[in-house]
Amino acid sequence: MSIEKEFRPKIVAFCCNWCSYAGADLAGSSRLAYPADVKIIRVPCSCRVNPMFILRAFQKGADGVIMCGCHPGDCHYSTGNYYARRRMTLLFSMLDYIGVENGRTRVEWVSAAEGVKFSTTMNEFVEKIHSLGENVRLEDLRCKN
Amino acid sequence: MQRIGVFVCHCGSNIAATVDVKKVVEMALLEPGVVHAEDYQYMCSEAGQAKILEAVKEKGLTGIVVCSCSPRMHEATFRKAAERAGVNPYMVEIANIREHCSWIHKDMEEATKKAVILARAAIAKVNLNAPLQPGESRVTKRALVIGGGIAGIQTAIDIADAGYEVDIVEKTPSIGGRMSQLDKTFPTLDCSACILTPKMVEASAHEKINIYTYSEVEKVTGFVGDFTVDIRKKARSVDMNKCTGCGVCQEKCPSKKAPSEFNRGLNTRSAIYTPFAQAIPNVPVIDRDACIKFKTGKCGLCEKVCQAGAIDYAQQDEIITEKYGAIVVATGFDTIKLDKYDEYAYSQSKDVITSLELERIMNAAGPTKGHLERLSDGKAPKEMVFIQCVGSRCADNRGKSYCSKICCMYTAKHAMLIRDKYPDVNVTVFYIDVRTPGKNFDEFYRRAVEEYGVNYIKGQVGKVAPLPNGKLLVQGADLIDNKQILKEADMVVLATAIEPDPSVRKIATMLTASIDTNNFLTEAHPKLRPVESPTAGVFLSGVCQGPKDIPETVAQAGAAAVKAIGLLAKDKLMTNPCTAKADELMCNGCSTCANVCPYGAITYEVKQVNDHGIREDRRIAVVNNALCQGCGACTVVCPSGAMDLQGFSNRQILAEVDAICR
Amino acid sequence: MFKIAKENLSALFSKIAETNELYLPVKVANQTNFAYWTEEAEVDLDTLKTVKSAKDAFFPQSENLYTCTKEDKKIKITPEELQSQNFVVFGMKACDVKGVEVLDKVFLAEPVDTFYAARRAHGTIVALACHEPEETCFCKVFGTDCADPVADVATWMIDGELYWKAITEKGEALTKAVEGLLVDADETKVEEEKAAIRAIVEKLPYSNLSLEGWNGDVLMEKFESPVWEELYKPCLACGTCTFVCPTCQCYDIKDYDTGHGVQRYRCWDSCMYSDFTMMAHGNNRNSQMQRFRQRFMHKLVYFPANNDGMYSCVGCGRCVDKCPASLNIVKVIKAFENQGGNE
Amino acid sequence: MQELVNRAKELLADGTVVRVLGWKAGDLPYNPEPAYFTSAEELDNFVYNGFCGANLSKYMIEASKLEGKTMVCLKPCDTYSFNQLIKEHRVDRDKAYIVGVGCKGKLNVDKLKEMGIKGIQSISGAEMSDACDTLTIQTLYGEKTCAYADAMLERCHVCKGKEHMIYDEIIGESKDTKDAERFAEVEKIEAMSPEEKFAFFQKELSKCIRCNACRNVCPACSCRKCVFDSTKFDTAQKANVDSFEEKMFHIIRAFHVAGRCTDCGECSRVCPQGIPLHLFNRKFIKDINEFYGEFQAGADSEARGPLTNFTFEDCEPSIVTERR
Repeated sequence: MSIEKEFRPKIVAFCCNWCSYAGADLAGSSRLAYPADVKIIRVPCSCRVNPMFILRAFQKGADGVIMCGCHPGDCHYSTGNYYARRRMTLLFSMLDYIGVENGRTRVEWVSAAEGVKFSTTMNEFVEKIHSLGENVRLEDLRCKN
Repeated sequence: MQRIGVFVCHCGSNIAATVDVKKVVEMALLEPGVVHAEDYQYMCSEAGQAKILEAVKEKGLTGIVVCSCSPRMHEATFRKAAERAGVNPYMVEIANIREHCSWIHKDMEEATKKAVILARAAIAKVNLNAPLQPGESRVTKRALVIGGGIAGIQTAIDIADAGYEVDIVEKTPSIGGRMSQLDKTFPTLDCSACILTPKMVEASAHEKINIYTYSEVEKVTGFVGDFTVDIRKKARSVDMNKCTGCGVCQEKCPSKKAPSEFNRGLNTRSAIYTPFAQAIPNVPVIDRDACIKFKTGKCGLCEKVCQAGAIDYAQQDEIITEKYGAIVVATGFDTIKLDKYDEYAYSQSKDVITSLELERIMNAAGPTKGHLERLSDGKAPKEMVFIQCVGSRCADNRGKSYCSKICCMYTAKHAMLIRDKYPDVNVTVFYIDVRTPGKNFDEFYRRAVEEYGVNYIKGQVGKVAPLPNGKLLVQGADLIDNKQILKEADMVVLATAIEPDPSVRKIATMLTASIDTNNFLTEAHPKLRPVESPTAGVFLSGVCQGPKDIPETVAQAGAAAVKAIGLLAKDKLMTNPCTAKADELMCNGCSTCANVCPYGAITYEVKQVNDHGIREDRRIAVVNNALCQGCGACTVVCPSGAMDLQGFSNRQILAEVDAICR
Repeated sequence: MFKIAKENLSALFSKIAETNELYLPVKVANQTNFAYWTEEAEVDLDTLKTVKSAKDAFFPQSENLYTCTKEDKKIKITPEELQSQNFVVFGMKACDVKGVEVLDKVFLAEPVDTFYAARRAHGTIVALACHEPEETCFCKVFGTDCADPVADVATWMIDGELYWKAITEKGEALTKAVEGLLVDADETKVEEEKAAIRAIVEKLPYSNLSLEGWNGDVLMEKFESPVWEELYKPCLACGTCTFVCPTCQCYDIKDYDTGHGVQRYRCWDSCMYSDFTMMAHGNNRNSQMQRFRQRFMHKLVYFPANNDGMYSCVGCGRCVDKCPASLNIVKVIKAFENQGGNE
Repeated sequence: MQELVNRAKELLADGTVVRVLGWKAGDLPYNPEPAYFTSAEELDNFVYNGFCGANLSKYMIEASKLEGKTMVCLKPCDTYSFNQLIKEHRVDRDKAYIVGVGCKGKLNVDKLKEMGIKGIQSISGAEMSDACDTLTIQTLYGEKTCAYADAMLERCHVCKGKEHMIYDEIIGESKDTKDAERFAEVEKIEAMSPEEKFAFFQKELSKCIRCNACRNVCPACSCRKCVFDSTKFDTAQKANVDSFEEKMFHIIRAFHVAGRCTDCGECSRVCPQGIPLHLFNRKFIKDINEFYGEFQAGADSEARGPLTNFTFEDCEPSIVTERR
């Protein structure tokens, strides 16, 4: 066995309570595997996700952050994900602008019925983060082990 | 510091087979605040819940973390257990180590590691939880229905039949709405008045229904269960209590030049008028803009001829303030203005009419007493052309992007009725698609084509030009035979798009009910809550929510009534305690949060605050807990972070982030 | 007295860096600040004033004090190590050197700040005379001679040559270490340069600023003067003046949770900030007027009252240059002059 | 300028206003400071010239709390900020008598210093009555001249125009000084490789000393308590202990003002380290324009900002990846 430390990314997934969290539950009950690197935080709505949370995750050592919400038009609160969509578009564009690798952040709309999509999305995302490697450009050295 | 108990569920082998629950317990005990941790076969069982009660008793727990299945499964169960144990139910957090962990990972070590982290995040969150209490608000057992068309009438009758007081506010002098203007209804060809009038009578006679006609909603304050509404009763100039409805005043009135709203301006009416014979209430109003008495001070004929002495020129608008628990919006529709469709010559020829105008022409009480004739010369038409989708399904911004839904069917109806009554009249219909989903709808359309010989042409009309011979030249395309069509017609009928009645904008603003870009009121959920507005306590009935025909309108009216009854049946409303809350000392009063609130739950008050010794009056956001649904949109637009969401606070979420990334 | 040609300076710097950390003005993204020297660094000795003073060399904007880590349920505390590596600060101006004297009064007095003391003990200051003083300079008012800086080593840049004179023992030691690169020189040119600098200083607009009446004796009178109410109004409450100042010494102590421990660190604070001296009960200076007044009262009244008349302003003029609202200590001093506040 | 002073005196005398918010002559040729004047005598120190770059809109937050009306001098670009502050209920329109003052571009003394002009004794050519095309500077080291435009603030090169968006009256001529593309610098960065972008911002932001001047001068940053000062959010920082923190601060600050920032350029004007902070705000403005349609914050005091609005057809966040 190789002693070389395998890169295990830390990935935070913000999921809205009504669609995506339920989608993740469905992925679970359907036994649709995705890597354990993904840890889900439940929020009431994608519009609850503050850009600050995303930056904070990177600061504290996350290598990727993904936000999932109801499909546009299906928001439990009717309009939340529309606001979230604009916020995240601008934030991601800004991260790209300051040279943070594209793909470290992602938004995906996952309904409560889309267990398969949840699982596929997470698999894809983890793979993407693997290809990007460790988060260096948004790291806080103090938080590195 | 909290005293936290962590309970790790095996869920039989569902969790325990892939997660080392003992290890999770061991690791949880190292986390700050944790004073107790144990694992158990089935935490959701009675015995499992008893473990929680026991631990609370023995260790004085203030916070509880259950590592188990999804909170969507058993959060409520464990919250209740906590409550029984004397711990605030909102001091419970669930770490989902089944759906999000044991069920999707095979490797025990990996799954255990993840379960430990998920538990850690839940513990970090509970450390910052605060007890929350659901609020209570009372319910005024009275409903307001805005709009007195078939939608409003049906909703009001249904609510009233359930035993609740209902007020209908109608802006015109009579209830009845658009349906009262229709001649026949598809697909049964019932006489519209014959089926509507009994409903109108039922509403007006109902002891629980109170009708304000010639009235408008002026102001709405309050929230679900407790709205306060100002209704402006416009001066009718006729005393409702004295008038007997004999109609003499209308006969004698010398001013008969005002266009009749009811007949879509196709003929005129007197200055003192009831819109139509079966109007309810059967009490006329004086149109002060048309009345000679009001314009010149002379005349006063109606006063002289009124034996009941009901005429009251001095009458003033009256504001009535009433409290309601629920509000139903049933403001209906109007046809769009055709000024952007000049190619159809609507403004140039009297013989180009809208379908709603045709309804009036076909109606025995209409301007032509039900005879089909050209309005220009009174001659009977021989060639009639119907043009579909005028302003509907419009790609440019002249008209509406949506399908008005009812036009295909009423055009088939018109065509059939004309061919039935005047077999010598040729009827041609230009259409994009014929849409006939609905019970007996397609059969109806096929009858029009097959039995009545209506000529349907798939294609659009480019231009209608009045000819010197008085006829109309219709230039269209036949897309099936791929040829240009030139047709001389005697009358052209435009299936004009419908749009929400313009009054809805003001009402939506007053109710903080959201409207879409087409001014249709938005539903709380397009599929699952189609008759509720996102604003709690506001319900939607009829076309104000989207295009519909009569049966759909009536069905939705009933559904809206049921929702309103469900609300009125409650004495008190329990409110979700996970609501937004503004920190008074940090709030800038900038109104940004109110702009994104889908529920109109945020208002502003000028309050005196004491900011570390500085006393100032400040404009501060106040969240109405009865309205707030806890989405958190406001928290992110608040730059200072003054607005926070209880139960999902910034610090709680950040603590979870930190715990996961550690 | 020695000298070295400008083109040989990089050799000098690498020589110094062999045994010392070297800290000198470096241009990054168009701005010159003190920074650690590397082969690639763009050394800039021409800019008269670095944006920040050289204060960081002895009192960095932030520094760790200790780290707490958790081992099971026990907490382990690891203190940060003190400076043990010798270092050289090259190119400090006379005003900044004087700034260090002010800091010494604070940090070397009992209780001694060990972090600072360690840095002072291991640091050697090579000062550089000001070639072309600017209109915002007023070091003369505080008795500083920018033509003849007093440090471990004094240097002058004249016609492409750096003249070098060791003053203290530390200075001698450094000179010895780099002796091979220096050549002997006489002082004629240096004396000429000094005279030229002093002549310009005489012409500077602020050189005649009077500090008469600014001392501890007039504390309450100054404190209660209505002049402050007018003066503070444009103040944005930013920390620019504080952070560019060579003498501001206030710091805050904060904890940072790294996820695997807690770092206790200190960082500069500004008395202009609304949360400066914020305590559990609140803040004893609630208004910006009070905070504004504090800054200048401290520099011109409280500090001299407690430190034998030494002001905690050295006249570097950085705040004059940098204040976004064009406020500064000179305007404050003048305002009191005009108001007759000095009687 | 005299016309301005005379009008101010009139307004004070007839009781329309009880104070005037303008600029007071400084003690150097280039450092006038924002100031209140309450009497005709005080107005003798009033000055308005090319160095009066400060945007006085934000001062009106405090002035709105005072008794009586304040006459405030606003340049065309300042009026955008004022509108935005009205929209956010931070200033009281009724408490302001807005005199739209003419503007021919404002000067940045650092530009002169970058040209090696030092020891400045006097500057001529920067008065409003001047043509404002050449500056003549007397220094201790001789006389220098410089084209007015070469010493202008960055924001004036991308001038939003000479129209005042809101005012009670206008005094003085304005000039549109635009001579550069507003988004040229942003586009230049966008065209860089991720590595270059990262290096560029890392270098610029490494200079940040967290003095908060950018924030405190910003009319959009009008929070009573900034999140970065708040202990409630776990975000309070006073220094950039790690390079992450300067990124966090500037990204979040730009995000908080996105859709509200009028691009007044005050942040870049005041940064003591010359960090081109407008590049953050302008990036958001450019993105907003491209994604959601042209929007100029402060063009009026009513329109919904782009981040408190949406359309059903908005682009997805993946556009960021797709358009590369």
